[in-house]
Amino acid sequence: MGISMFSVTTVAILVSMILAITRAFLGPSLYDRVLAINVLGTKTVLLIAVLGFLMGRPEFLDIALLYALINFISIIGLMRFFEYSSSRQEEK
Amino acid sequence: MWYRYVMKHTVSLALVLAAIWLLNSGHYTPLIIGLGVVSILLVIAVVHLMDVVDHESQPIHLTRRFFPYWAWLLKELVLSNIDVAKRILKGRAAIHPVVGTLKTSQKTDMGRVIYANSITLTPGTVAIDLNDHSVTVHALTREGLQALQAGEMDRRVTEIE
Amino acid sequence: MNLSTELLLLLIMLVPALAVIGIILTGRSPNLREGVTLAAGLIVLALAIGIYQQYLDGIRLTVTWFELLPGLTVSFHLESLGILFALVAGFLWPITSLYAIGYMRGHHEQNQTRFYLCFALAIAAVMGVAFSANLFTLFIFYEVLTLSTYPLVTHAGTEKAKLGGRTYLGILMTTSILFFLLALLGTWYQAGTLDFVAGGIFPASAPTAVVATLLVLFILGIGKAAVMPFHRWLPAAMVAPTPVSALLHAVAVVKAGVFTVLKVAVFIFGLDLLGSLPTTQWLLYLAGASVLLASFVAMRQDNLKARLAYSTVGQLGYITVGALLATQAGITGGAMHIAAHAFAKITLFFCAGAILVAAHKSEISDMRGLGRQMPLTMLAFFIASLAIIGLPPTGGTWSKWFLIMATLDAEQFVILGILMLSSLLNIVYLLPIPYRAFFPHDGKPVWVLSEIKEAPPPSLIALWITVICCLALFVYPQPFYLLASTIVDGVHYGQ
Amino acid sequence: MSYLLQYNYWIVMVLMMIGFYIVISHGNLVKKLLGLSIFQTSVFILYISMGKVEGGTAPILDEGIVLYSNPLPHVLILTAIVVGIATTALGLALVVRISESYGSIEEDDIQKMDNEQC
Amino acid sequence: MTVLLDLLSWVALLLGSFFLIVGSVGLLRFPDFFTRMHAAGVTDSLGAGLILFGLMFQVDGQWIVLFKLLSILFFIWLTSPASSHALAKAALHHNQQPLLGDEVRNRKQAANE
Amino acid sequence: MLSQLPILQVILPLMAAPLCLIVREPRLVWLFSLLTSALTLGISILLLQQVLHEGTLSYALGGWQPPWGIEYRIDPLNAFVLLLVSLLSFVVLLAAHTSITREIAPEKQTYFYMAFLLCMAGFLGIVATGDAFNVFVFLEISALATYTLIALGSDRRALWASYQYLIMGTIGATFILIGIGLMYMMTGTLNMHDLAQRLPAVAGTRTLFTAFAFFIVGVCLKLALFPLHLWLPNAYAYAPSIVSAFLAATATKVAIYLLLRFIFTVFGVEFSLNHLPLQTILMALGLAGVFMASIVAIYQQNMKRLFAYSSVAQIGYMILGFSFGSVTGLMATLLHLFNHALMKGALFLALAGIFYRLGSVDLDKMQGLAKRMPYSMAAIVIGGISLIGVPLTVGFVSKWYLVLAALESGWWPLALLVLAGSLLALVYVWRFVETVYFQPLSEANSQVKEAPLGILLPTWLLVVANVYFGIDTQLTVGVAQIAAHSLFGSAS
Ligand code: NA
Ligand code: NA
Repeated sequence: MGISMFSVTTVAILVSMILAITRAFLGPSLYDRVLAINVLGTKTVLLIAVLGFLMGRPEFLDIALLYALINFISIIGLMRFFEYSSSRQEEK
Repeated sequence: MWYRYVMKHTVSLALVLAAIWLLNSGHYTPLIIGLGVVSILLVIAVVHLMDVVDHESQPIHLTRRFFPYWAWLLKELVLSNIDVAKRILKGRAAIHPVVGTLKTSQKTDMGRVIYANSITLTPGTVAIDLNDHSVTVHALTREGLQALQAGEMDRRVTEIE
Repeated sequence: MNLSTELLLLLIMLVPALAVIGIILTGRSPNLREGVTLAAGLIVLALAIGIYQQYLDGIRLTVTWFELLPGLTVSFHLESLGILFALVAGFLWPITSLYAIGYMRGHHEQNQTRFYLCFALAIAAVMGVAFSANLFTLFIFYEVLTLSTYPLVTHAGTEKAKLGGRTYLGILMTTSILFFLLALLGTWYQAGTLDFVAGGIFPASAPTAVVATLLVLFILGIGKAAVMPFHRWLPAAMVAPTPVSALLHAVAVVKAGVFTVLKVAVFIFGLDLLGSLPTTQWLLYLAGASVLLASFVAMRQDNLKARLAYSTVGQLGYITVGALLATQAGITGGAMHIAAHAFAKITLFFCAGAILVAAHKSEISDMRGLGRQMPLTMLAFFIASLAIIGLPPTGGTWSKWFLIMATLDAEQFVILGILMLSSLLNIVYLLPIPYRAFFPHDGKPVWVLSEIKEAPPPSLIALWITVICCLALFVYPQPFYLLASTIVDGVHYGQ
Repeated sequence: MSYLLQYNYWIVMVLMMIGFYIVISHGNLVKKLLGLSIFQTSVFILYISMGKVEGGTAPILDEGIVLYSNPLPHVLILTAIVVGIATTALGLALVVRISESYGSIEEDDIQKMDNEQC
Repeated sequence: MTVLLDLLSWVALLLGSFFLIVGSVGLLRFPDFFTRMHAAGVTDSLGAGLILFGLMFQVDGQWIVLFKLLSILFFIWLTSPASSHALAKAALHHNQQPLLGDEVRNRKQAANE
Repeated sequence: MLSQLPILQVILPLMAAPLCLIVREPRLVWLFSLLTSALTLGISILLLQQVLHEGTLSYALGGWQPPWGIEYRIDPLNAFVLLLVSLLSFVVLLAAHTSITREIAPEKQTYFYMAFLLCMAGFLGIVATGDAFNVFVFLEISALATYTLIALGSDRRALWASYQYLIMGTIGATFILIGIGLMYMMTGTLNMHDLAQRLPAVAGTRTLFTAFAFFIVGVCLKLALFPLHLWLPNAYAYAPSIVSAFLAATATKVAIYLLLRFIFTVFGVEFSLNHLPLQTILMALGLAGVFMASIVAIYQQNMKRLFAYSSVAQIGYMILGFSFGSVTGLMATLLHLFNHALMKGALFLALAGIFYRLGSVDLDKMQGLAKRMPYSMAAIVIGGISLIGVPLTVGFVSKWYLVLAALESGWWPLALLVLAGSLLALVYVWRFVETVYFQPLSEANSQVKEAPLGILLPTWLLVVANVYFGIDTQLTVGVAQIAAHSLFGSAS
């Protein structure tokens, strides 16, 4: 079968994911971690998409789309939480 | 007048939703399409209850001049990506972060949001704060900020709004 | 005719129970309340006599109230030992009530309504125990009796009373739930029934070791029989008012205990099986030791009620011995001793209470010369002492006689020796009390306080009624003898 | 070697232990809930991985595909995930209210305050 | 035709992978949170774009798949600035001070902040 | 209609729960819930009748036959427990309106009824379903509702108790989920009936042993078997009184049902009790629970906490019962299941009445209270007597079979220990009796009134049931016998 373009891309995505996870671990600030996780989310979307092609099941794209949606909502939710807690801190 | 406004945006919303359903589904049996219709109606009902059927959620008035802007933005995107990629590979010697505030010339919220998002989408610059008349930008290099200060992006966004 | 017997059987338990309601309703008016108590007492007595009559007429019946599980019923029957017990209790309740009225008023006791209420409840339970047709029914009323007498024991409400109450309840409940109930369940498991059947219920196939163990569980579990080492509740309950002590010692609680022992011996094990079990002998020695030790301890008590309490422990031992001898004479003697001891011991407690109310004395050493102020009380004490010891002209003579005969029948010479020695000890710890009351031999005038008079009339009347009964039982023991002698073989009378 | 082949069970077990350890060792109530979520997730993986059929593909119906993995565990776990989310949400709501009334979300503090109250 | 499409895919996917990894390297190398955001931007914009673009040549006539790839791309490009902005704003409000100018040379100081 | 009963039993409260939100007004919501509960009770009575006359009922959800669809399977055991749950829910709900006016803010009362109905639906679902995964789903529905109900308690410790229960309960449920998953992996079915037939073929495998262990530990967490009981006392003590009554009467019973169902029907007696050391373990833990929890109960001041520990002890008895592995022992467990529900229902409802008047259930605040609240106190005394196991109360009937089971298996010392456990119950009940009857009325309570009728009547309904079913044992013993035989029958 040889080296397919999808498997190469998959490996690249996995490598970059490892780098992002490293940043998530290192931090140092909370925002660094959130940033890294956010990037990781985007990469997961890409990974699912590429895997779909790699496995010959492009239906996976639905999952990728869904994942992108959830990723976005969760990050916004997290940020809302920060905003909320910061405004409460200011009140005190 | 108000009725026509709401109607126009409702129809547009329905069309967009229908397109999303049809283009994603791939199954065109009566049952599935029926389910789609029900879903669309449900979404429209909810959106009406939330009272957000307006030009902000359905920016139909922008559609005409939007694609030229996108083409330009795509070019900027590629260039700035290459630039930032280079600086990443060169290391910290190649960067010189700055923060600056830019005046915005857009009249609507929508315009300012498009401007700020465009700034952020292009690597090298991030809009970190936004208010009625200005946007605060964090740039990776002084040149990045200066390019924005030159005002081309600002002008192009104002044109489409 | 049958219906009316059934009705009598129902009423004899229902009347005290109804009296409870009457007492609650009339609680605000002492005269009315005590009237209800007395009236109920007399009715119960009449009912007991009525049942006795019908029994003599040959009526036998079993009434089942309900069936809990297949074969496990709450039911009642007519049987001579039960009637004997019911007669004793039925006779003594009104008398005790009479005495209690004098005592409680004289003492200005609190919570009198609760007192009379629990008293009536205890009598209802006693009647339930007496007429139980099976061990399960008996167990239920046995427990009701424990619970209903608890408030009586703690009547004073003091810390000491509460402590005494805890000991009382603790020992009686522990023994009954741990051993009695286990024995009951074990019996059910082995025999498949709990009915009282002349000759016993264990099938021949039941393993001897198990049945022998069950006997031990029964004797230990029937804590009300106060066999050592589970006798501590009886002295602990001495904190109660005197009428309660009378109820506990003479009428209800301890008698329910030894009654149960006799019932179990005759109707659960049967004398033949009982005599053949390996554990019977050991339990006999235990009961004998209980008799002897209790007498020794009694001698060392200066508090009159405490001395009487240990005396009771000893006398109960006699009855348990009678049951364990597994002979006809033993059962007869034991049953008769229920009656004889009841009348005698209640008299002694009445006397102790009278002395406390009239002279405010509870220690024996303070009672020298008291005979001059309270001659009637002290004379009654003397006669009742004779009954306990078993000397003529009192009813105690007969029961002790039968018990002695039973030891000879069974060739239990050690037990015979113990009983003889114990009677001697009875003399030593009982008779000096009236003797020194009348003849303070050192000649010192101990009592010069003029305000000490005889006890209040109700008390005096009550205690003299019981004394007369003690004497009458010597001359005319027939009713109780007839019942006691037919427990084992169930011969029908009047036919 | 056969143990290594069943690597999915090892992953499940490791995840489960991690989750369990967090629940037990951490005093912070939110962290406990996170641990609980990880603990639950390990079970989801257990189910999904055991639904895998050798050579089978994802159970999304399509033409020309013969062998699918077992879809039932997916369906079940979908339910379990919903339940898990509900549990976590309820737990977080409780933590918010605990924080409001105790002023802390540390187990030790709460335990101490309760003991003082008793 | 297929060969041409494959070639285009190869190029796009490789370039996309390149930007993806470079973005991640930047995420690691850059000295503070705000500069790292720019690196993340590389991943989100051109990294994602090129990879999805590369996939678009492999849809094999299934226009639905093409549409889905487009919508993913559209969605990422639409939402990524929004979440970046939200994050930056939150960081700013929580007193995260960006390193400016030559401050970036002193890495130790940056890490401690 | 009649054939739809198994599903109606569950779906009715499940559907009624969200409708509470529409009704809104607390009193109306209460009546609505009461109506739902009454209908549920009616259904369970019909079901029991049907089962006793026609044998096991099977209902395929949505018309999909097992093993593909979810089966609802009602045999005598299910019907018995369904009746127990719906009966106790109904009686407790009778008292709910009065009780929660004192304990739950008006705007939260609707949520209370909603959670109550959901919880009930969950319990009924666990019992009615014949599908192992469905068990998990209903378990979690009831658990989530329970956490909510507990958190409604007026004391802030209720929140903490609810949180602790949430953690423990979720771990338990997840263990159950693992067990079910492994069983599914071995057999390819989730239908409990099919599982029972296919599991023997894989009886020797380590996986099945693992599945069994996970499942049993999970259920034991849920039913608060000593030493996995730590969540229970606080949950019962600080929940609203009515919730304590509801949970004490039903929650652990359902968990016991689950244990019985899986041990006897799904895994089979042969595998569960004979093949594994489970019998010894359960027996030891049951006994330890009886003694440890009873001893701890003796030292409690908070009466709800006291009876909560007593519940842990009583659970010990239930476990002990079936660990004998005999029909008599199983009957003891089943009888105690029902009887304990009656006892604890009565006791906790009486405590709800006391809480209504005193705002507390601390024993040291109840001195001499029998003079002011004679009926509530009498209810607790009778409930307590039943707990001890005095004849003519339901407690005696279960103890009777338990001791007989011990004697049957030849373990006399065990019989003695069971009775000794009763003595411990006597001690903690008697502490209460001494305080409220034999101590002078405290100044603070001199004006306290008897509990309101709204609480007192349901309380006495259960008190009377304690005595009635202690005397007329035909129904309970009969059903328990049939259920026990069917459990043993289905195993062979
Ligand atoms: Na940017
Ligand atoms: Na960006």
